[in-house]
Parts: sequence; structure tokens; C-alpha cells
Amino acid sequence: MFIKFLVKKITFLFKQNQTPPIETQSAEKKTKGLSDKLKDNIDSLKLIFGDSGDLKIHEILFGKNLELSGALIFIDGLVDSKTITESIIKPLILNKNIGDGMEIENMSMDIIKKTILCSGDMSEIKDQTQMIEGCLAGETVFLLDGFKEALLISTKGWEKRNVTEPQTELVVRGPREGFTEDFRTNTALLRRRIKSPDFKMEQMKIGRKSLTDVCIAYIDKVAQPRIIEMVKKRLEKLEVDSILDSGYIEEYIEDAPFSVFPTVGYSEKPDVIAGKLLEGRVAIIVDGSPFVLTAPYLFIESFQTSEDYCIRPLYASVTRMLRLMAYFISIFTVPIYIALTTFHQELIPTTLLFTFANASEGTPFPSFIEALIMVFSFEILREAGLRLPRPVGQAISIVGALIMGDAAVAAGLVGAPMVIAVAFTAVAGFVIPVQIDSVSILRFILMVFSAALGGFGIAIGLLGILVHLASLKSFGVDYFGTVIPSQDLQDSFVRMPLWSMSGRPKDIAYIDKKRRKTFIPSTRRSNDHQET
Amino acid sequence: MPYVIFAFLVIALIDFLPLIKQKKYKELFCVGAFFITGVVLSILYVSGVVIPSPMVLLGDFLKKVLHLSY
Amino acid sequence: MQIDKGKITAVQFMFSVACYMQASSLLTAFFVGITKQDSWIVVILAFLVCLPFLFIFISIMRNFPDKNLIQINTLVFGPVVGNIISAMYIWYFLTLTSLNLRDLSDFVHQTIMPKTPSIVIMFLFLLVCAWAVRFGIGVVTRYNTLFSIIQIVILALAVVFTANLIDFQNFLPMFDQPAMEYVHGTHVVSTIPFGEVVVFLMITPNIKLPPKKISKFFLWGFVIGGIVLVVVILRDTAVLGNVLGLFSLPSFETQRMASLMEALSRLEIMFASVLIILLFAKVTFLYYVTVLSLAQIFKFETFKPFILSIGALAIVYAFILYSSSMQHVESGTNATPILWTLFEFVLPMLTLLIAKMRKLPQTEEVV
Amino acid sequence: MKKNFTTSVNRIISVILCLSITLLTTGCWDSKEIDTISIVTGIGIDTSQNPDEINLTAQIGKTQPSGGALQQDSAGGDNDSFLVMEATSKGILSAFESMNTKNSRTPFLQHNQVIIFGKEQAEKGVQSYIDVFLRYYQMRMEVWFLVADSKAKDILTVKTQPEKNSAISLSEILRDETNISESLRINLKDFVSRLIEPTSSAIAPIVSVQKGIDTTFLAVDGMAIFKKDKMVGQLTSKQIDGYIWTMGRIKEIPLEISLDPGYGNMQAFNIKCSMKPIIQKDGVISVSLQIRGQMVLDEIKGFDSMNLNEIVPLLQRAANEKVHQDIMNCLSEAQRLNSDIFGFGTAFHRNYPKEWKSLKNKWDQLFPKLKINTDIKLEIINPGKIGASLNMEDKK
Repeated sequence: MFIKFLVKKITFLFKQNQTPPIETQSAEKKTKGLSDKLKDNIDSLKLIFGDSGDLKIHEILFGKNLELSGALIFIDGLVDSKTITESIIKPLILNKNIGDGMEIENMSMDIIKKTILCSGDMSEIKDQTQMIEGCLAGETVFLLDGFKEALLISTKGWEKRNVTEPQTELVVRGPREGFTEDFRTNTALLRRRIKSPDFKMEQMKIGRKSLTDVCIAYIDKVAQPRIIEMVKKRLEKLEVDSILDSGYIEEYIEDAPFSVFPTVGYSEKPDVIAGKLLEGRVAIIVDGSPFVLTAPYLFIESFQTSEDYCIRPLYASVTRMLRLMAYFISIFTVPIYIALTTFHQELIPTTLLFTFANASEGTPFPSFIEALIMVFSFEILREAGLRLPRPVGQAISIVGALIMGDAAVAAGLVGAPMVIAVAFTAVAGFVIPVQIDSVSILRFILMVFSAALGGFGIAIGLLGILVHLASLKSFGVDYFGTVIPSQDLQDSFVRMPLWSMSGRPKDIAYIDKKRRKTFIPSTRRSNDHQET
Repeated sequence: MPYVIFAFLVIALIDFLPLIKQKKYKELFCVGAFFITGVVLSILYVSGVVIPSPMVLLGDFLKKVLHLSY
Repeated sequence: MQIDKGKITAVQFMFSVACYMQASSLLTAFFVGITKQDSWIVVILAFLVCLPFLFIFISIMRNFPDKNLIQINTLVFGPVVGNIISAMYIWYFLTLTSLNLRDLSDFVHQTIMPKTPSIVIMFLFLLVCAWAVRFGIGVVTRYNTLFSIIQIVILALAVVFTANLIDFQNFLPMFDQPAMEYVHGTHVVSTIPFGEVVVFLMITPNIKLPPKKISKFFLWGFVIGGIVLVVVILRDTAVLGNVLGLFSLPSFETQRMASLMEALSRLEIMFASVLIILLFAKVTFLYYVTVLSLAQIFKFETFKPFILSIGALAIVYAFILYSSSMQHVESGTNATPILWTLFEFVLPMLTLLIAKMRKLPQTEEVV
Repeated sequence: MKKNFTTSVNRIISVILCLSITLLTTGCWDSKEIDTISIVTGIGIDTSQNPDEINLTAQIGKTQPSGGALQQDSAGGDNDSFLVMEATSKGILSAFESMNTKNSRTPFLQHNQVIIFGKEQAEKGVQSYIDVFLRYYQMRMEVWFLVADSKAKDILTVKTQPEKNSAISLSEILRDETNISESLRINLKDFVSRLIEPTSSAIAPIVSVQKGIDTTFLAVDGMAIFKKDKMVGQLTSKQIDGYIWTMGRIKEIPLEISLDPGYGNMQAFNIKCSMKPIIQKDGVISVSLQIRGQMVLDEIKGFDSMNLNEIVPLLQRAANEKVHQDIMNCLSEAQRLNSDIFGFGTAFHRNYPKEWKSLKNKWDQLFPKLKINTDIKLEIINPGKIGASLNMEDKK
């Protein structure tokens, strides 16, 4: 009956969503125009912002005989005070000959913008909401008494973390810079790598309270318009309070929220994102999060690391197959061990069977419960290792695993082969950090199947996973399409040399299919000494 | 016996609810026909009634009537 | 009006034909009892006998590129007779699904898990198949390439592992049985593994390829499947010799004896799981074809409602079909081949002849 | 997107429902924990008092708990690693059932290494008890088939030193035997395929308990010959050499030559034997055996005042002669017992299917008169490390 309650709760949750959007604060916000009285504007601003300490209102008088009175409004900390003084206050105050040649009436905002202020990025705004948004985004609002328009001058400048090497994707070879929390730095990092004009970045603001900048980056004629449209449509549908990290967006726009496999990729390294953009994918950059999302994310991508493309192809292919095997091992070792020791003892060679029998002679639990205890304790140790500060964490997880395993065997609670199997799966699970959630969940499901039905249970579990993988689609692209023999096999199980991978991925790229002419290395054509 | 009934209940729950909601009665009728044959046959089988298998019947028919057999 | 819009590439089609035929490679119990050590000759004869019928299937596909078998029947034989023939075909597909399901549960019963009730084996297996069929042709044939290649690799491994047991003298008393045995054997083999390829006429609209080029891929898939069957039989006869006729599952016994050294022995569970996965591909495909043809004959726009009801029917039908596996083998060698010849050879030939006589494909544009 | 989302949620929930139902109700039928099974490593079958019952001995591997608190008592290591259980009943499996009552764990036969028939049971007839080894799903075909020279029980109860478990030690011995030739060890499949052949008769190695200086060990010497399914005779180790030479499939075999001028010891290897049955016009059947091979001279004694070039041809001729002699007396023994252990019958059946129909029922009369004409050519290609031996003076 718990299930029925669960179903009702989830369906209610979604029904409630279908009702016409409830009165949210954004709908009723009438676009209140600015009044020409400077005082009224300032008072209304004070009313809206309340007495938040970091709101600065700076009234200045300028003009030849100080007849113009204006006000600068900005949030302290978000703005760079040096640029404000340089590009706004100095020109206004020091320029003595404002207003002498012209009367006050035809003195308009764009004259000030064009002639007086010397800041690159200015825009005129007419209503209060834009003013508030601009002010909160780190821009200075310039109000002039007697004029309805206001001027937004971009003076962003706050404390930023500088570009460092990301902790998650450590590489031996290949670029080491990673994204930071600052939106503009991230877009700049990408722009520096792809300098072609086709590289488009469409910006939008999401989240009623957080107004986070979200940018959809893609390369025209390489990314399919169908995919771009789909990403935009899904992003626009978000009526959310706040977006604090790209993880939020990932959950909203991914294809199968209940599946164990992630269908939206993320990375912290600009060269990885640049590579994916050039393959025809769409990137989503979120202000305040160093992780940039990539839209159609396939299963095989979790086995591709940025280092694969910086080292020579043969070794890269070997490591890629190693990762695939590690993934397979980390899911299947414990279930197969359970199936072997409880169902199909005839498969173990006789001498090995006796060692297993000796090992599990005194142990009280059946092997499934044994496996459950060990896997569960390894997961706890892993989590503990992650949460503690860096140096302490590593030590704890390793020492804990050793002591725990050894003590369990000594106490006769668990057989020694079981500890080896579980340790092996735990270590193999770390090889592919991206799929860590699918590994730990699938391992558990398969353990249940193998405890219930042995080898046949594992076969059924495997087939179930394969069918689920085949049915998954990420933004209209088959999630596990690498099994069909096609041109994309060049970069899936093995990494073919760069000079032979001339086409972009078949079902992701759009018209511009060729990324490089197939270049045959010189050794083939003629021997080297003729080269020089 | 209870498992069989429970299984068929679940199948009915999954298949027929959407059909009824979408008011596709022609489909409901066809699928219902197959569903009922399934239920009847399984109830009979589980309660031990020997159901003549069509393949054996056809085999005998071929052997006796048409003498077409090895 | 095409129910399942999914498209599969030509290579996928080729390998699903090969995978479909490889699935019945282990269950050679039928004809091994008849022609003991000459079974491999019978398989080659059956392969040659089925080649012309394969070309019949290919020309049907070429004449009606965007129609599946049910639509062809109604078009060629007219609505009333066409529907009767289509109904017979649907019964044929359903029986094939149940037979293969029965084969699987007998296999799992006799080798891996004798005490598990076969209802559990069948129910779980069919649950996964139903889940695959729900997503249409794309998922059903997605893994056939992988499965087919894995089976070929495992077969090569098996031959290497049984190298020390192989004795070529076991083939020798060739053509030692009366001629009638060979005719019977060829008939059985040409209907069970080879003739079942008629099922692929149901998915002609789903192949992403101009009709003219289908024949090359269909032929190659058929050849790969045929070669695998012959190699399996050759290996079994070479290893078991005159003991071949004793066993109900000769291939499994051979794989049980296969061993390289002391450590690399006892690998039959690896071969058994490959067979389970291949049978999964075959049963899913047959299940998909049954459900698709039902939806086609009743002209629905989606086949999803049929899936679970037909699944339940297939399980019960599998229990009713044969009371025991001996009866299954006995009728499999005597009655079934004659029945299946009607579906696999006579009816397709008839459809092609009538289509040629009424010069149907051309008039079809006019209508 | 919203609408079919709820139905897909319903579907997922119900699929999980179905799966959990089946999995929870599964009583894990086939699951048997390792410590609840008793691993049978050897089966012995002997006659018992009343005729239609048999006395079954099963050797079960015992496991010492290696880890944990129960460490102390196993430190001694004196207690052996297997226990033997006995039961008498009509059938083999019923014997195991009755054994089961005494032993808390269910017998697990998949790891059985050897099937040993006692001498009297072999003489009484083997076929009736082979059926279970083919039919029962736990029996494997590559199990070794042996005949005990006395009672199978004594073989299984003996405590051999190197390998604690005597059945495993038996399979180790048989594995070393194959260094000489494949045809020395017989697994169940070979034995059964011989039983099925109407004319050929099966053969199985004989195992006996030998008393060493302070230990007892098992020796595999001699072959039991079966007619139909009864043991009719025995081949001594000398006659076995003849059997090995005719069957071929030899890896390497020692040859010991003693002549009046001296004594030589050689190792023959790289041997190709081909056996062709021949039916002459007048209906007389014979078998031509062609053996080609190479030998290495390992040891010489005597041959004083002869240099190597004379010794080598001498030994070569003697070796060929010895092989011919071995084959002949093995054949005579087989013909005396009128049991075709070489499988000549099947060879005739395979190469002359048409004539075989007439030969088949006359085979029992034809086989004793069968002739083997041998064409043996074994050359010594390598005289070993030293050329002339010590007492040879080099004659010019």
C-alpha cells in the first residue's frame, strides 16, 4: 500500500504542475516605468531593497554650474570601484563644459552615453525591473533628474577564483586549466579555444530569485538545430526559484530522470568541452558553477577521457579497453562469485573449490549476506574518504579497508576470497568516476538476481540492463548506439589515430561532417630521408 | 493458482487502464479476447486439466489422414 | 500504414539473420538421432535446399519493399483469403515463440538449474523480452551484431579447447544409412533452423536500404548462420563420435568435456550463457513479429497493448504444447517439419507466383 | 511530455512490482551453500552379498576451516583430508540417498574424479551401472574409468602421501601416464563409445595398492579387457606396450633393448602410426600397420670393442624387432580372449561400409585369424651428448 501511496504522491506532484502556473512573483510584476523625479526613483529603490547594507546610492552634482543632479546606484562588492571612478564619476565631475552649449531639456541620456561617459558597455533602460536586475548583476545604474530613462553601465568586478587545475579530472598529459565559478571567465576560456565566428553563445537568465546567467554554446552548422531547439525548449520551461549549480539544470533537462545512467555529460576542463562542441554537441555554461554540461551524452563518452586524445593511439586504445573491462568487472565480479559459490560449484576447478570450501567453512552467513555486508562497508569507507579533508580522507579509506577486511577474515565472519572479490570491485569502480552511480546500483541489483537464480539470474539481469540501455535516448540520440557497426566505432572501443578519424560522430553532427582531411603520415608515402 | 491470478491482474492493470482511458474500444476488445484466452488456458492448465496440444493434434491428423509422416 | 517507424541498417539486418539462425545451433538434438555421424552432410544439404527459397524471400522483399508479410498477404490473396493466411502465419509465429521458449526452459532445466520450476525461468525471460519488444525494432535488433560476433568467437574458442579430443576417424562410416534417413534429416534441418528465416519478411519496411541491395545482406546473414551450424555439428561429431546419438544435448556435453589445461576446464556455463543470450535475441524477435503482425491484421496504430497478453499466452501455450521434452523431440523430428514446410516454403512460393501472375507491384501504384 | 510521463512511472512501478514478486517468492531452489554440500571426489563400486545389489564407496573431500577461531585443531594436519562412506543398495543414486541420511550434507557429484569398479563387479558386468553416469545431470563425461585389482573400497581408503586426497592423486598419476600416450587413460566417453560398438571391446586401466617402504601408494599398471561388458582378461605391462604401439597417439615412450653384445636404453618420440584395414580379393582380412618415428640413444652398456657406427644400426634393428614382438604378443593375447581391443572392427566398418554388413556377424570368427603386417622404421637420430663411450677404442 506503500507503493500505491508512492504512485499517488508522484502523480499528484505532476498533476499539480499541469495547473495553470500559479501566481508567481514574476507574472504580477508590472513593468513600472521610472519617474522623471530623481528623488522618487531613489525612494522606490530604497523601498524595494529595504535597508540591505551593500546598496550604495551616490548622488552627484555636475554640469558647468552644477545644475544637473544625478545618482549612481550600485551594490558594493559586486562592482569594481576603480572603474566607477574612472569611467563615470571623473568624466561627469571634471568635465566642466557639460550643459553650457546645450539647454537642460535637450540634454538626453544618449548624449551623455555617447559623449561624456567613457565606459564600453552601456545600455539604456526604461523600467524598474531591468534597473533592479542590472543593479543586482553588478552594473551601476546612472539616474538623471528630470529624465525617464536610466543608464546601465557594466562595472562588474568581484573576487574571482583564478584558473586552477580541477581536482576531479586529473591528467598526466594534456591541458590542465579548469573552469572557475565566474561566468565570463568560463565563456572566455572556451572562446580562446574555438576562435571561429560560427561559435555561438546564446545567453538567458533562469531562476526567479537567483537570476543566474545560463549560456547555450554551440557551433553553427556543426550542432544539429534539432538538438539546439530541444535544449532551448527544455531550458525555457524551467520556472524555478534558483539555479545554484549546473547539477540543478542537469536534473531538469535530462531524458530519463529515473534511469541509473546519466544522459547529460559534465566536465570541468575547457579542452574537453571544446572537443565535444567540435563533435556537434551543445554546451550549457551556468554562472557560479565550474561544471559545464554537454547535451547529447552517450554511454561510451564516460569511457573517453581528455588524456586519450593527447597520447599516442595504441596506448590510448589499450587504456580505453582497460576502462571498459574495469566497468564490467566492477559490476559483475561479486554477483558471479555469489553465483559460483552457491549455484554452480561445478565450474570451479577441484583444487580451487577446496580452498573456497576451506575459506567459507566456519562463516555463519550465506554468501549473499556476506557480500552485502562487505560491499556496504566498502561504500561507507569510500564515502568517508571523500568527505574528510584531502590527505586524511585517502588514508582513512585505505587503512579502513585493510583493517576491516583482515579482521573480518580473522574473526571467521567472511571468507577470504569474498574480501578479495569485493575489494577488487570497489577499486575497479573508481576507474570510471562518471558512472559511479550506475556501478554501485547495478552491482546491488545483480547481486540480488544472482542470489535468487544464480547464473540464469545474472543473464536475465544483464539482458535487462542491455534492454534499458538500448531504450535510452539522450536528446534524441541513441544512448547506447555504439553497438551498431558504423563509422562511430572509430572512437568507442578503440581510439583510432587522429589522422584517420576524419568524420564527426554520425548521428550528432549536422551538415559540416568533416573535421579534418584524412592525412596519411609521411612514413607511408616515402622514406624519411627524402623528406628533408 | 494465486500467482497466476495475481500475474494476470497486474497485466490487466498495466494494459487495460490506459486503453479504457483513451476510449479505444476496438483495441480493448481484441486485446481482451487474447487476454481472456490466456486466462482461461492458464487456469485450466494450473488446475490440472489436460489440454490437447494443437501440434500433437496436427501431427496425428497428418499421420493418419494424409499419411504424410516419417 | 507502418506501425513501427524504427529503421535498422543493412548490417544490423544481416547480423540479426545470422544471430537468429545461430540461436538454434545448440539444440541439434532433433536430427542427430536420425543421421548420427553424417549429420554435417545433412546440414550442408539443407543449406543448399534452402538457398532457392531464400531467393524467393528476397524477391518478395524486392517486389514489396514497404510492405510486411501481412500486408502482402492481403494484397496478393485479397482481403478474405489473405486474412486467413495471415492468421495462420500469426499462429505459426506464436508457436515458434513458444517452442523456442520451451527449448530455453528445457535447456536451463537440464543443465544449470534442475530444481527451479520452469514457470519462473520462462516468466522472467519473457518479462525481459516484453520490455525489449515495447521499444520496437530498434532495441530488438540492436544487440544482434554483438551477440552474433560473440557466438562466433566463443565457437572458435570451443573448437580450440576441444582440439585434443577431436578424432577425425569419427566421421568415417559416411553414407552408411539408408537414403530415406538423409531425406528425413535434410527435411528436419531445412525447416527448423534454416526455414525460419521467413520471419524476416515481416520487417522489410524497417530496413534503411533500397530494395535492390537487400539480397546481398540477406544472403550473407544466411551464409554466416549456415557456416556456424555446420561448424557446431562438425565439432560435436568429431568429439563424440558414435556416442553423439545418445545425448539429448550433444553440444553441451562436448563443451563440458572441453578443457585446455587443468585450470581452463569446466567452462560450460560460459557456453550456456552465450546460448541463453542468443535465445533471448531469437525469442524477442519472434515475440516482436507476433505482436506486430497482430497489430497489423487488426489495423491498430500501435502494438503496445498486445505485448503482455501475448506474452502470457505464449507462456501457457509453451506448457500446453508438449507434455515432456521427449514428446517435443519426437514430434519435432516427425510432425513439425511437414507443418512448417507449408509456412516456410509453400506459401511464400504461392505468394510470389500469384504476385507475378497478377503483376501486382505495378498495379499497386495505380490503386 | 507530462502525460506519458505518469504512465511510464506507473509502468516502472508495476515492473518493479512483478520483479520483486518473482524474486521474493523464489525459494532459491538450486542454491546450495558450499558448506552444505559434501564434495564427492571418487566413486567405487563393488559386489555385495546378494547378487543384484552393489556396495558403493564414495570418497568425500573434507574441508578444514582455514580462517578464524577454529584454527587450532587443524594445525596438526595429521588427520587426512577425506572421509570414505559406504552404502549398499540396488542403484547408485539410491546408495547415495541412503548415505545422505548418515552425512549431514548433500552429496555433490560434479567434482567426481574417478569411477572405480571392483574386480568381481567388473567380471560380473558393468553395463547395467553405467547408465546413471550418462543420465544423471551431475555426472561428467571426462571422469576417469578404472578397474581395481581387488576391491574398489581398498583403493579409495588408502592414504597416499603426496596428494592428501587419493582420488585426486589418482587423477594426477593418470595425467603423468599421458606423457607416454593418450590411449593409456580411458575416460567415461571412450569407455562408453567402445561399449556401444558391437564388435570392439572396451579396455580400462587397472589400479592397485602397492606397499612402499613406509608409505602405501597407488600404481596404475595393466589393462583390464572387457568382452561385451564383462571383464575377461588382463594385459600385463609388457603387453600394454604392444597395445600402445598399435593405437598410436604416442608422445614419447622408453625402449629397453638387451642384446648379447650389450644393453641399450632409448627414448622414442615424434611417432606417427597409421593403421589401414585391408580386405584382399579372397575375403581374407588383415591390417597393415606403418610406424615411423625417431629415437634418442640415452644409455649403453657393454658393446665393448665396437664403435658407435656399428652399435646404432644394431640397436635400431633390435628396436624395430622389439616393437614388432610387443605388438604380436599383445595381439595374440587379445585374440586368445577374442576381444577386439584395438578397434579394428570399427576401422573395417569405417573404411568398408558395404562389406562390413557381411563381416559384422562373422567378426567373432574372423578376429582370431586376423593378421597384422607391420612396417616399422624407427631411426636413432641423436646418440646423446657423448660420441664413443668409454670402453670403445676408435677403430680406423
